[in-house]
Parts: sequence; C-alpha cells; structure tokens
Amino acid sequence: MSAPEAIASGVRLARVELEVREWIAFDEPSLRRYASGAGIELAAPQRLHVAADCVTLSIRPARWLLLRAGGTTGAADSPVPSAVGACVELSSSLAAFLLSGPGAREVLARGCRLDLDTRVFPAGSAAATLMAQVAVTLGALAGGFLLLTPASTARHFEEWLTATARPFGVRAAGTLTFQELSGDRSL
Amino acid sequence: MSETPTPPAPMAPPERASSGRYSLGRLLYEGLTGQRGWTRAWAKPEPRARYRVVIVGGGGHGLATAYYLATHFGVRDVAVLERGPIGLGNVGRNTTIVRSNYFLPENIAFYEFSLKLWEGLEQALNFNAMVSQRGALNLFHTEAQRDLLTRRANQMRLLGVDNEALSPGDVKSLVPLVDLDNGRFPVLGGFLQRRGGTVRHDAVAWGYARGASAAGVDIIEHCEVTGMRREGGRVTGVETRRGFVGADCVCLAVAGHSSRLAAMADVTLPIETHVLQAFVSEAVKPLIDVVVTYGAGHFYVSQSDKGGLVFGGTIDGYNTYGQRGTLPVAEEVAASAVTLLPALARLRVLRQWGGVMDMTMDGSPIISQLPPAGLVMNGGWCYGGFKAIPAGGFTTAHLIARGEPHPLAAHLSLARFAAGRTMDEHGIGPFPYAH
Amino acid sequence: MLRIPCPHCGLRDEIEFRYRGDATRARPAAGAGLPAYTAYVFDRDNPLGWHVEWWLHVAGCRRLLKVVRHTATHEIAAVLAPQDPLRLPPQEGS
Amino acid sequence: MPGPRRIGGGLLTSGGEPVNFRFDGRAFQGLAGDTLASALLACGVRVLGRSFKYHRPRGALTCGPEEPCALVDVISGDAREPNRPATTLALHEGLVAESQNRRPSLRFDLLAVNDLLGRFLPAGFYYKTFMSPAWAWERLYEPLIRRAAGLGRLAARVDEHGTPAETVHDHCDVLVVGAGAAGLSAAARLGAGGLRVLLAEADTVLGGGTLLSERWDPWREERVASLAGFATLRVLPRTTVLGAYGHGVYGLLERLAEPQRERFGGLTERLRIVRTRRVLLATGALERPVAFPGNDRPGVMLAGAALAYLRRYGVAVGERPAFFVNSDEAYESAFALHAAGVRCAALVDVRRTSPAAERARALGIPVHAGCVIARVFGRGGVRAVTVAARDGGRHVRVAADALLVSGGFTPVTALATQLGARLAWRGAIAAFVSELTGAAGATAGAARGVFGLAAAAGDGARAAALVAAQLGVTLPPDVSPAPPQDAAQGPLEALWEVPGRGKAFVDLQNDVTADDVRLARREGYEHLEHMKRYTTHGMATDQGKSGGLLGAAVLAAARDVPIEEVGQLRPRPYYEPVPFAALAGPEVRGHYRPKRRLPLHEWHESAGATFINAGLWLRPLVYGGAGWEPVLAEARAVRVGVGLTDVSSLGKIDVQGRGAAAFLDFVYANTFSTLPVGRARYGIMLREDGMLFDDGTTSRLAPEHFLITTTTANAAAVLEHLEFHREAHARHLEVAFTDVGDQWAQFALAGPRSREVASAVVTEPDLSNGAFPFMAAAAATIAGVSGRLFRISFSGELAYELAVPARQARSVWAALLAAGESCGLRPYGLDALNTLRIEKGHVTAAELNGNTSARDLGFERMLKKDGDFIGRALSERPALLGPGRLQLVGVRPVDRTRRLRNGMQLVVRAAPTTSLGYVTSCTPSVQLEGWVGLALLADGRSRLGTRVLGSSLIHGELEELEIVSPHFIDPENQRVRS
Ligand SMILES: Cc1cc2nc3c(=O)[nH]c(=O)nc-3n(C[C@H](O)[C@H](O)[C@H](O)COP(=O)(O)OP(=O)(O)OC[C@H]3O[C@@H](n4cnc5c(N)ncnc54)[C@H](O)[C@@H]3O)c2cc1C
Ligand SMILES: NC(=O)c1ccc[n+]([C@@H]2O[C@H](COP(=O)([O-])OP(=O)(O)OC[C@H]3O[C@@H](n4cnc5c(N)ncnc54)[C@H](O)[C@@H]3O)[C@@H](O)[C@H]2O)c1
Ligand SMILES: Cc1cc2nc3c(=O)[nH]c(=O)nc-3n(C[C@H](O)[C@H](O)[C@H](O)COP(=O)(O)O)c2cc1C
Ligand SMILES: [Zn+2]
Repeated sequence: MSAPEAIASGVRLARVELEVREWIAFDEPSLRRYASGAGIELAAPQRLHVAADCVTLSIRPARWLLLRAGGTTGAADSPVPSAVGACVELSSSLAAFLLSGPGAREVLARGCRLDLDTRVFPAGSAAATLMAQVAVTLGALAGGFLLLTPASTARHFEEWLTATARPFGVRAAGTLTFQELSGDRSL
Repeated sequence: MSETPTPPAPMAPPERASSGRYSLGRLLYEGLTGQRGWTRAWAKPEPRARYRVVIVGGGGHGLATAYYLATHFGVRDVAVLERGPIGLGNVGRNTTIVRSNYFLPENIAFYEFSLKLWEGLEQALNFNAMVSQRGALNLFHTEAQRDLLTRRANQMRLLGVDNEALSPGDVKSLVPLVDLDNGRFPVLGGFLQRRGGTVRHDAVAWGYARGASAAGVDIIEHCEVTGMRREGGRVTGVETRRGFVGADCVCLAVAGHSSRLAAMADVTLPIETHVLQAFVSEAVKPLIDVVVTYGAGHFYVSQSDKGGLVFGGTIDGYNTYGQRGTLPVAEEVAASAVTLLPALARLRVLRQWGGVMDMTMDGSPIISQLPPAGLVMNGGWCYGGFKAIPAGGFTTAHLIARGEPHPLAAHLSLARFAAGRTMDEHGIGPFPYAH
Repeated sequence: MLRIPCPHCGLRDEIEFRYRGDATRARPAAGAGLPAYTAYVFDRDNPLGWHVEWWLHVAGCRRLLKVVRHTATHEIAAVLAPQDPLRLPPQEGS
Repeated sequence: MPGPRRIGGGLLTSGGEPVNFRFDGRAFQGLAGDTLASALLACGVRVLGRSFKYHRPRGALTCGPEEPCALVDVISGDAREPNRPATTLALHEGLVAESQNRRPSLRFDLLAVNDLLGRFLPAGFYYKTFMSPAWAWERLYEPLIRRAAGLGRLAARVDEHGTPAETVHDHCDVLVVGAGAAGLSAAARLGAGGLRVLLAEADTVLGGGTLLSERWDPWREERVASLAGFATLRVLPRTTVLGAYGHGVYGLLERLAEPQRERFGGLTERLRIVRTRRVLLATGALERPVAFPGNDRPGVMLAGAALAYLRRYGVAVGERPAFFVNSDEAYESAFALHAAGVRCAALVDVRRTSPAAERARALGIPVHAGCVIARVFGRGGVRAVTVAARDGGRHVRVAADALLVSGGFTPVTALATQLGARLAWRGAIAAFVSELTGAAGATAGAARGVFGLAAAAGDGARAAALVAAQLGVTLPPDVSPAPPQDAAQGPLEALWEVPGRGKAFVDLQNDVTADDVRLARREGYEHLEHMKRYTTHGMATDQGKSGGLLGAAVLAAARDVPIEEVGQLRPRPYYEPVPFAALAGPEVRGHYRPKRRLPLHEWHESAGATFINAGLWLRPLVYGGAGWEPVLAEARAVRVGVGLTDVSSLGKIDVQGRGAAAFLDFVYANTFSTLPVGRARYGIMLREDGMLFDDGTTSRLAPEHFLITTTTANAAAVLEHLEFHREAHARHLEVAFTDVGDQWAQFALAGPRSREVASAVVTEPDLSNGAFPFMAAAAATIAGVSGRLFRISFSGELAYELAVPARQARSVWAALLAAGESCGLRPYGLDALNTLRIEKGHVTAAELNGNTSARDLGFERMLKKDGDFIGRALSERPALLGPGRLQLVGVRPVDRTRRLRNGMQLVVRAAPTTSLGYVTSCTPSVQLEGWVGLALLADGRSRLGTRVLGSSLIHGELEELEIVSPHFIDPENQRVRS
C-alpha cells in the first residue's frame, strides 16, 4: 500500500525590515533609461530582481516595487521625473515576511491559490495574489518566499501564517535585515 | 401608501378538481383500496391553436398567474407553456423563505399582500404546501445595521405588518445554536417577523398547477417558446417546439430567461441573469426552528420538515445561465455557517445546486406591460421571488385581465428606470451583480 | 469556478477579480440625452452565449480586462485589453 | 479472532490488534482495520438501524461509502456526529456508536407502527392532508413530523478553538479519480510520462475491484509500488472527489489517517481544491439491488459487498447465504465464499443458462436458473427465502441467513455528467454510461462500461495515452507486467423488479417503494425529476448511488417507455457528504474576516478604548465607560478646548499624472482642475445612475499630484471605481492611482485651541490663519517627522488633520498628547466624532445610503454646470428633480427631554401610516439642549419650521419633532475659519 504522503517539515518565519517605494512609468522606455542611469535594474514582468542595495519586483504592468534597507537612502529615493513617471512612498504601507524552510511550500498551499511548484514558480518569480483574504505580493527567493502584505492586516496575516505553519514545526526567526535578504545571490 | 388590503375571495369556487378533493378521509379510503383512485394532479393536454392568454413559463409565477386569471378574474381560456416539466425552475430550487420585511413601503405592501395570500393558500388550493410561519429572523452585528433594520421594522409597523426587535438574549433562546460572540462580528440583536417562514417549494408549483388545471387552464409541458409573432406592432402569439400558439395576450413569466424571451419581441430589459446557489445538509433531528439570516456575511438557513438544513448565500456575481454550484460560494457560505452556528461544524452538507435568476438593475421585480401591445411580463424577481408568487400571480392576472396595473404593483413598471423611480432596497445602484 | 487567464499575471481564480458587467455598451457622448443614458446604464442584452464583460484584476495587476466568456458553459474564448478590438465567436442558435 | 463470523485474515484486518468498542451500549470487540459494520457483522449483529419513514429494521446493504441503511451516530463525550456510514467508519479503541431514528431502542421502536400503517402513508401523502385548521400546521402537525423525520441527532461540543479545518490548494496536469484497475494503470502510465499526476482514491487502500480478487494481488501490489517511483505523481488515498466545478477545478475531501490527525491539531478531514489541466475518471461501477418484496430485510446485502467483507475483513456475512443474481460477475462472491468454506443455500439466477452457472454447479452450489426470489422471511433478519420459477409454477422455500443480491453494475457517472458529458444507454450492461471527451479529459474502465479487471486495466492505459497526447506528451513504452486474464462472461439479463405483495424498495434510506414510483406516475409526476421530488427517491444521504437507476427503471416500466426516455437522476456535488467545517476551512469565527487595525491600535487599547467593527476595521468608539456621558465629554472637549482623534481608516488614494486634474473633473460632480496647489476641496462622486456614491476632501499636492480621501467604508470601492472608469472611458488621460491608505496615519486635531497644540508640534509650515487658512494643504514637519497637514474640519471647529507615515504614528501621537496636555487635550472616539458631525450637519454613510442624490442632500450648487462627469445625465431624470424627494433636514424633539432614534419614521397626524421619511443619524447634543438628528424627509426643505411626528413603533415611541436646518451649529461656518 502506498505510504501516506510524506509532508515536508520545518519552516522559519521572519519579519523583514524594508523601505518600499513604487515607481510608476508613464513613459516606460524613459523610466528604464532613468533607472539604469541610477544603477537600478528593473525586474521583468512577474519577476523579482535582487541586487546588493535594491530588490525590484514587477507585479503590475509599468510599475515596480523597489525594496531597500531600512533607514538608508539611495538611488531608489530620488524622485522620478514627472515626464517619465511617478513614485509613491509605501514603506509604512507594507509589512514584509520571509517564509523559508523545506515546508514553506506546503504551508503556503494552505492559503495561496497559485501553483508554487519549483518548476512553475522558480526562484526569481513574483506574483500578486490573495492569501487568508488579504492581498499578498509574493517573491520566490532561493532561500524562501518574500511576502509583502498591507500593514493594517499584517497582524491578521502573521497570526494566520503562524497557525497554518504550526503542524510544520514553525520557528519564529526574529527580524531580518535587507542585507540578509539581498545576500541571497543565488538567483 | 396605506395598510395592505386583505386578500380577495375567488369569484366562484374552483370547479371540482379533476384529481378529486384531497383529505384525510380520502387517504384512508385509498389506503384500503390500494391507492387506485388517485389521478393526475393536473391534466396534460395538447396545445390548442389559440388562447386568449398564453403564459410562458410554468414556474411559480406563471402557474399562479394562470390560477388567479381563471379563479379570480374569470379568464379561463389560458395556456401555460413550459419548456420542460413544470416547477423545475427556480420555484423548485429555492430556499423557500417567505416574509414581507422590506424597506420601501411599496414593496412592504406588495410582499405583505403575498404573505396574506400564503396564509390561506392551502385551503384555497386544497393542497398542503406546508406554509410554515415559523418566523424569519435577521441578525445584526453593527450599530449601522441595527439602525437600518430599525428603520425597516418601523416602516413595516406603520403599515400594520409585524416585526419585532430582539435582544441578543432573545436571539439565543430562539436559536440556541447561535454563537453570539463568534469572535469577529458579535450578534448585537435581531429582528423577527413571526409571520415569516417557509413553504414547501415543489408543492407550490404542483398546487397551483392542480388548481389552475381544475379551473380550465391548459398546462402544456415540454413546449418551449422559441419565437414571438407580431402583426402591426402587436404580439399575436408564440412559436413553440410544438407549433404556433396564438394569443390575445402573451405573458412572460420565465424568471432567469426573461431577457431571452423579451428579445424575441425586440425588447431589451434592465436585467442580467445570475446564478444563486442553495445547499441542503443531511437530514437530522430538529436543530433550528426559525429562518435565520446572518448579517455579517452571506448565509441564511432553515430546517426542512424532512430534517435537512436548507441554506444559501449570495449570487456568484457574474452573468450566467449555468444552474451550477461553485466552490468559492460554498466555502463562503460554510464559513459563515460555522462562524454563526459553530455546532454545525460536524454536520454534513449533502447537495449543492444553483438557479438562474433575473437580476434587475434596482433589485426589485418588474410586473409590467412591455412595449409591443399584447405583451406583458412578470419577472425580475432576483433572489426573492418565491415569497412573491401569490401576489405576483394575482397582480399579473389583474394587469392582464383589467389592462392596468394592480395598485399594489404599479410601482413595479418598467418605466421606473427612465423616470428615476427605481426601487432600490439597498441603495446599491445599477450593478445587478452586487445586489 | 472560473479561472481567468490574465495576460499580465497568468491563470487566476475568479476570487482575485471584480466583475464589472457588460463591456459592449459604449458610454454615450456627453449630452447624448436621457434615453441614450438610460439605455446605457440600465439595458442589457444578457445573452445566453458569448458575453463580453469587464473584469478588474484587483488582487493581481489591477488592470481592467475585457473577457469573452460563454454564459452557459463558462468557456473563456479571449481575454483582451480594454482597447483591443473584439473578436466575438459566433453565437450559436438564434 | 473476535466474532463468530470472522473466518479468515482479511486484507485490512490480518494481524490487527483487538479493538474494543460499544454499539447501542453493548461492548464488542473487533480488529484494527475493521469498519464498524465489518466488526458488527463479524459479531453476528445484523440490525444496524431503522429506516426513515417506516422505521423498519435494517442492516448493511453495502461495504462502502454508498451505504443507504447502516448509518449511526458516533458519540464522543457529549458530542454526537450523525449519519456516519458504519460501512466506512474505521474502528478505533473506545469507539462509541448508536443506531439512529428509533425510540426507545433499535429492537423496539414505537414508530414502527408507521410500517403497519404504510398503506395509508404512500408517497406524498402529506400534500393531501394536515390542511385544516390552518393554525394546526405550525402548532401540531409540523412539530410531530419534524420530530419523526430526520435521521441522526447532531450534538456538538463547541470550544473556543473551534473545529480544526484546513483548505489545501493543489495543481496538476492530470487528476486521476479512482485507483481501481483502470485508475492504477492510468496513473502509472501518466507518471511514467513525467506528467504531474494526482491520484485520488476514496478508499483507504488502493486497488478498487482488484482488492476483491486474490489473483490480482501481485499485479496490484506491483502497480502500487511502482507509483512511488514517479517524482511527479502524488497519491491521495482516503480522498473523495466531491464535485467538478469547471475550468479544471475539483473539490476533494481527504480524510486524515489517525496518525496524521494529531499533527494537524485533531483535524479529521481537509478540503483540497485541485486545479488540473485534464481529468481521468476511473470511478468504476457500483452494484445495484433488485426490487422485490422484503428486499430491505437485514441480511439482504449486495453480492459484491459480501465478497468485500470476506476479502477485506475476513468476515462471512452469513453461514448459509442465498444469492440472487442476473450476471456472471456476481458469481464471484459465491465462488469466493464457497472457497472460504461457506455453504451456499441457493444461487438464484434469473437467466436460464450461463457459463458461470455451470461452474457453480460443478462446485456443488445449488443453482436455480430461470428463477427469482419471491419472498423473504424474517423481520429482524433473513431466515428463509422463497425461490420461484420465472414462468410461474414452482415455489420452494429455502432456509438462508443472508440474501446476496446483484442486479448488475451501474457505472459511476456523476463527475462526467457534471462536466457536461452525455448519457448513453448500454443494453449489454443495462446501464447508462457517460464518457468524457474533449478538453476536459477521459473516462476509463468500469466507469465507461468496460467491465472485467484486465479490460479495465487496459482501458486505463488507453485513456492515459489519450490524455497524455492531448497534453503533448508521448508516453514511453509500457513495461508493466501483464495483468491476469478476465474469465469469459455470459451476458447479463436486465432485472429490475420481481412483482409481488409487500414493500419492494427502490430507495432504502427514504423508504421509497416501487409502488410509490407507480403512484407518482399515476398522479402525473411522471418525469423522473418530478417522481424524485414527489417520492424523495434518491434524495437521501446516499443520493441514490446504488438504487437510483432502479427507481428510474421502475418508472420507465410504469410509463411503458424505454429507460433512455426516463434518464438518470441528476448528480450534483457532493459525491460524498462533506462536513461544514471542511468546506468552511480555517477562516471562520475569529478569523472569519481579517481584522484591519489602525497603526495606533495598541495605544487605543491601552487607553481603554471600546472598539467597534467598521467594515473590517477596528475603530475606537469611545475611551472608557458606557453610555453617553463619556462620549459627550469627549465631544465637549472639542467644542470648548481641543480633542484628538485617529482617522487613519479613511481611504487615501494617491493620484498622479498629466491627466489627473481632468480625470478628477470626470469622476467628481464638482470641479478639481481649478483647485490651486496647496489647497483641499470637498468633493462628491456620483454613480452613473446619478446617485451619490462617495464624498471626501481631495488636495492638490503638486500640479499633477492629488490626494483623494474617501469614506472608510468605500475606500476599496472608490479605488476600483477610479481604475475602472479610467481604463474603460478615459484611457486618453495619463493618470495613475495608488492606494496609500495604510501608508499614512491621519489624526484630526480639532477645537478652538487646536492651533495652540498644532503650533507646538508643527515646525513647518506657518500656521497663522493668513498663511495656512481653512482648506489649506501642505507638506509639513510634525514632531520632527515629515508628513502632511490639512486644514479641514469634520467637527465644525477650527481643526487640522495631520498625516504622517504609519510607522511614525506612535511618536507623533505621543508628541501631540504631550503638547496638548496643558490645553486639556482629550482623545475622542467615533461616537464623539459622530455627535460633532451631526451637530454640524455633515453627512456620512447613513445619509449617503445609495438612494440619495446630490440635490437631496443640498449639494446642488456643487454640481458642475458644464462638462461631462459620471452620473450627470441620469441625475437629471424627471422624478429626481420633481417633488416628493426625501431631502436632508435637521430634527429636534419639541419636548427637549425626549430622545430621537435612528430609523424613526416621520409621519403627520393626518396620515399616520404614511411614511414621509426617517431619521438617519441622531445624538444628544453638546451644544444645544436635548437631542438633535438628521433626517431624510419628503420635500423636507419646504417643511422647515413645521412639525412632524417621529414614530418608532418597535420602541413604542411617538414624538413631536421640529424640522430645522441640518446645521445645528455655526451655519455661517465661522469657527472653521477662525
Ligand atoms: C437558490 C435560490 C434560492 C432562492 N431563495 C429564495 C427564497 O428563499 N425566498 C424567495 O422568495 N425567493 C427565493 N429565490 C427566488 C425565487 O426562487 C425566484 O425568484 C422565483 O421562483 C422566480 O419565479 P418563478 O417561480 O416563476 O420562476 P421559475 O420557476 O424559474 O419559472 C420560470 C419557468 O420558465 C420556463 N421557461 C424558460 N424559458 C422558457 C421558454 N422559452 N419557453 C417555455 N418556458 C420557459 C422555465 O423552464 C421555468 O420553469 C431563490 C432562488 C434561487 C435560485
Ligand atoms: N464484470 C465485472 O467483474 C464487473 C462489473 C462491474 C464492475 N466491475 C468492477 O469494475 C472494476 C473495473 O475497474 P475500475 O478501475 O474501472 O473500477 P473500480 O471499481 O475497481 O475502481 C474505481 C475506484 O474509484 C473510486 N472512486 C469512485 N468515485 C470516486 C470519487 N468520486 N473520488 C475518489 N475515488 C472514487 C472507488 O473507490 C474505486 O476504488 C473492477 O474493479 C470490477 O470489480 C466489475
Ligand atoms: C427546500 C429544498 C430541500 C431539499 N432537500 C433535499 C434533500 O433532502 N435531499 C436531496 O437530495 N436534495 C434536496 N434538495 C435538492 C434537490 O434535490 C435539487 O438538487 C434541487 O431542487 C435542484 O434541482 P437539480 O439538482 O435537479 O438541478 C432540496 C431542495 C430544496 C429547494
Ligand atoms: Zn492580472
């Protein structure tokens, strides 16, 4: 008889401290030029791009989320010229989590309706979706899933995630810094 | 708007039903004679070439319209054309709730008239439709909801219609399974219309069919209407799968299919067709004695006499003619059920289905003359037309027989949209998928 | 349950979208008058068959999509951007 | 081995530990691996329950989830779970079960009198009586009927943690349903092709029909073992596919095995939602009964079920069973029982000859060919049967303690039908098949009428290749071992009913007899779906899985039409009844909806706030204390000094782009393109039907940059409204919207002394009235934090709204409290805010109720004279401009000691039942004496200065009210500009 499905165990849940901005392109080629001039690589659609000082995520056409270390300023802060696009400060708007470990996919399958199989959603993939009834922006890193969620429902989301991950032996892994995220160079 | 009238008496008692009278005595007699004496509840005639009135749709409203035409308005030259067997549309698949607790005074008066007709229906039809005035309870969870329901209750009481406010404690003693706290949206109280309740859905179709048939109406099943014939701007009859049937007046009573039938006469209606789902649980011993409607999500429930919990939620929210159930609605409805009535957690849901409904742009029905002469419609019932079957049938019969709207249904004319007299109970606006 | 292939996000469950109804009715010009607006706001063809409809992908890209869907089978024939011209499959029957 | 009827090992019970359990209070012992039914049968217990209507004693008809009769209540502590099929209920130590629907006991049931009165209680009898007097239904008949109806009794133990539940989302290329010969071979082939396969099997073990044949053990074991070798294949045993939902979505119910339950906090079942590209239905066929008098007696069982009890649990259901069959397949049971040493009393075959009959005779089994069972003796359990020749004449009574029946096999077509496959009648098997074709997937094995295990295995491989090809995958050559050969089979002869006296059941749970079906037909309920509803055939917990077709066949015979014309009952989800908890998933009770918390939630909590639900938000209503007093104290502080409130839940939308101003002119009824940078303006949005949709202030931060605020309730809807109208109707305008609601914490600092407090924390800009006048908006430095400052007022007092990034909310709020201490600054909640705005005559959701127009609320001067905007055209419909509209007014009780109520109706004495409008919002006033309220009143503005009656009949209140202006304080708007 077939053995009961073996379920991967072991997950870690950490909060991540990030600054977040959204760049909006009114003229996409110009914004791209502007970005590369500022040393920022804008991710391809539905992808996430990791660089040492700035992670970019593309989940909406002509828009990018720019993530960088808390309390720092850099190229991502410079205002986008209005002929090219716009930018909106969202650091307070989103809470960030990193869910990692062999059981992470199993945990997310209990709320995320997307196919997160490694062949379908490999490291470097990004998506916006719903989990536990709240908006979640999901990025697959080599070392786990980055989860961005609205600040007002972050506690609800965290409680849900923790409860869901309990059978998988979840460990709270404190707060990570941006460097610990972007150190994930395996992409 | 003043108090609602009492229901009228039939012009003449219906002719002796061809199926004979139903009674305990007859049951006993038939029991001793092998049940040989029972005959068809309604006749199954061939369609004739023409009728004074052709009603399209053998659902609740079509059959009730025919019944009242024949018994109260003296119009017996009537056919009901039904594309399949009668009573398998929405009348045969709804959650069977009857009540008259509405916001707008015009609607209260209309639905109250219906409730009064329900109250004497079984005796009039000689058919036990199990009209069960067990009470319809609406719960509220915020002060804003309390205010709205207070306004509604006060409006009903002005019109002499029963409705009372319940404290959380009253709610608990009426429905002990309710979790007043429920962790998210505590129950702050409820409003109870004691005269509300449930009616055995199938029996409504069968009872009206039997009554109409006995009064001379031809009920013609498996006779789909496929086109409308017009001469000089006037509808003169319908094309059917069984040939042309002429009529002085054609009445559409096809619920979710109203737009399609109206289109046959080049009329575009302010209607979208949406699916509403219902569910039934396994039968169990009595659990819930009234109709309960949750106020913090989409869920309402009553227990059928057979023991199954009959419950439903909201529409799927996109146009569809598919009578199917879907998972997201099932999840939402079950989550609401378990939140409000956590004791149901281990009860099992048996079956899930859907019905396609004619959602109007303001959420209220349409009983109206349509642009071409000779064409009348009864429709736009949205998810609430079961309770309206007696009044809908009666007032539609009035419109057909008298050529003018019944005063209680005058506000339901098609012209209200252009005029700016929409009957929007919840103030949602022209978004049927959100009603 | 519908799964809508969003051109930006991929195949997604219906709960990520907000339905916005019939997409075939053009908004009349300003001053077109009451009858034109009444028809625009209230009247619907409501076909049993192919239906062109708006869906806003609120939980994804937040783009407005024009979806061609069959109202009986729920088959989706096309998902277009608002400005894309329509290619409507033939309506069967009458 | 426990139980006198246990005669062998059994696939599932061999080596099992003894397990103690109780049934109806009696202690029994079974084996690990048993079901309740197998354990009781092993102990010789045949009566497991009472039927729905006639309360006849019943045993188990089947050995699986399709069981109609043997349903029990499972009891744990004071909780009872009703209607569990004993045939699938896994035995565990200490299990307590009770039979259902009997009073006082299973052996003696008072309502068994219904059986004797059965002749008076035909199908639908209740439609013909209990009609008068009208009141008696609710008070007499219905309560009696309700108590008699229903099966088991639900009793729940509800603890604060609730019932564990889980929903898992799965994705695959092919969902294979059923792991019989067909499903196993199909899954293995698909796995070999590298496809992502999910194999779902309802049973606890894989194998389906192969489990019933020893010859097949090696093949099955090899195939099952091979599945583990495919990295992309997952097996889900104990998992039933509940329904097909279109677009490749399926709902599955997985029952957790005992060891898994603990890990998941006591979870017993989980819902799986599978999205797949194709489905392969290998759901097999179910054996069906025959209608004959007494076909429901305990001991009457399906032949295949008896075989299953023997093979799976080592239980012989009888010592001297008789058989009643119409096909060769059904002989397998007789052969297996015979081989196990059970003597067969008689094998009654309706057919005159068949290869299997010859084999049976050769074994010494007494075969009665061309015969039927005419009668069953034994109310509490089969004692004997009468065998009658079909052509009349010969009758023999044969002693037997079980009657094992087979009327043929009905392919399981539920899922295929839900997917739109057509039914086709197949005379050779006397059943409908419905084969899935096209893009949804394929059907294989007995589910499409391919009976015989080897044939089914081959058919599974065929279907796998077909589906793989559709997905563009060519399967590698098949190297699996050849299965055993099928024996040659004689043809089946359709047999539905043996006429005779006495009740012959077609639906054993709902007690529907063949006579009921005929009665329904006579009364005109001749369509199958009418017959179903009139008799309740197929409406029980088993949904007619075994007997459904039988009822249809009896109906066809009564109507004298071919069964194709009658069809088969419409299958709907759920293939197996599913607990509410499993469908609901984990988002229930405390997690039913997300809680949105303000950035200062914890501060409000520590300050003793009472919270209320405002949509998903938790907002502080008042700080400390119940009743009006604390509310009015907070409001008074604002009127006389200064107060501070958290308005962070307001919707905030960032609008940027060259087309921003033009777009706002299009979506707002008033003009925004003329708004200077650094200023805010109150705006109203209409729906396209001309009714008010939302309101709020919008500020111009830069020439091409605006910030919209919306009401809390409509925040999401407004954003969608903007996005929709931009993309549908204004694509020429370059404009982008971003939800910044959670980004900004926003506080209202209000009251005559607010400038003092603001000046202490705002270092930039200059707050003097000239430099920063009413409706000014600017970037600001607030307690060292860069934020935004708006001079807007909801309370009607001099006021500022300060916005800072939510992360800085705590420190800024603290700085404000500290700065305000000397001025007596008081935090105020939503109730005080409401009091203040009512006094000022500002509207909220209670007035913007979806049925009010701009004109109704006195906003007509805001409507643009020129240019297109959403809602313009239809806001000018005749009835909206004409008389009779409900207009916003203020109301006060003439007797100042009396109170108002929200939802009070307004009438005049001359027409006391005609509503002229209603009170929308009211509050005790801090400014004036007594209560003040806002109301919507027919032609209200022309009634200013008159009186009406406020009627709240549910409270028994009738008050005389004066109609006044809705602006109770400062109608000239002096204070906000001071
Ligand atoms: C799940 C669900 C729950 C509901 N719950 C409630 C409730 O609790 N309370 C309540 O008051 N209301 C409820 N309703 C609404 C109510 O059932 C309907 O509004 C009402 O039944 C519609 O009127 P009807 O009975 O005439 O419609 P139907 O019974 O649908 O009758 C229309 C008939 O027209 C026939 N037809 C269609 N096209 C043609 C054609 N071309 N030619 C001939 N015949 C045609 C159809 O076959 C059908 O029989 C519910 C509806 C659903 C689906
Ligand atoms: N002449 C005969 O011998 C004869 C006649 C009729 C049927 N049969 C049976 O036909 C079978 C042919 O093999 P097969 O593979 O086609 O059928 P099968 O009956 O062996 O397997 C079908 C499997 O599907 C499972 N199943 C059904 N519906 C399900 C659902 N909704 N969700 C999950 N699982 C579900 C069942 O539990 C079963 O294990 C043989 O097993 C044989 O016993 C044989
Ligand atoms: C009030 C009510 C009670 C029902 N009770 C049962 C029931 O006990 N058992 C059952 O199988 N179906 C029950 N049904 C559902 C019907 O079987 C059927 O699904 C429904 O009427 C829709 O028809 P359809 O499934 O043929 O489309 C009930 C339906 C209604 C409206
Ligand atoms: Zn998208």
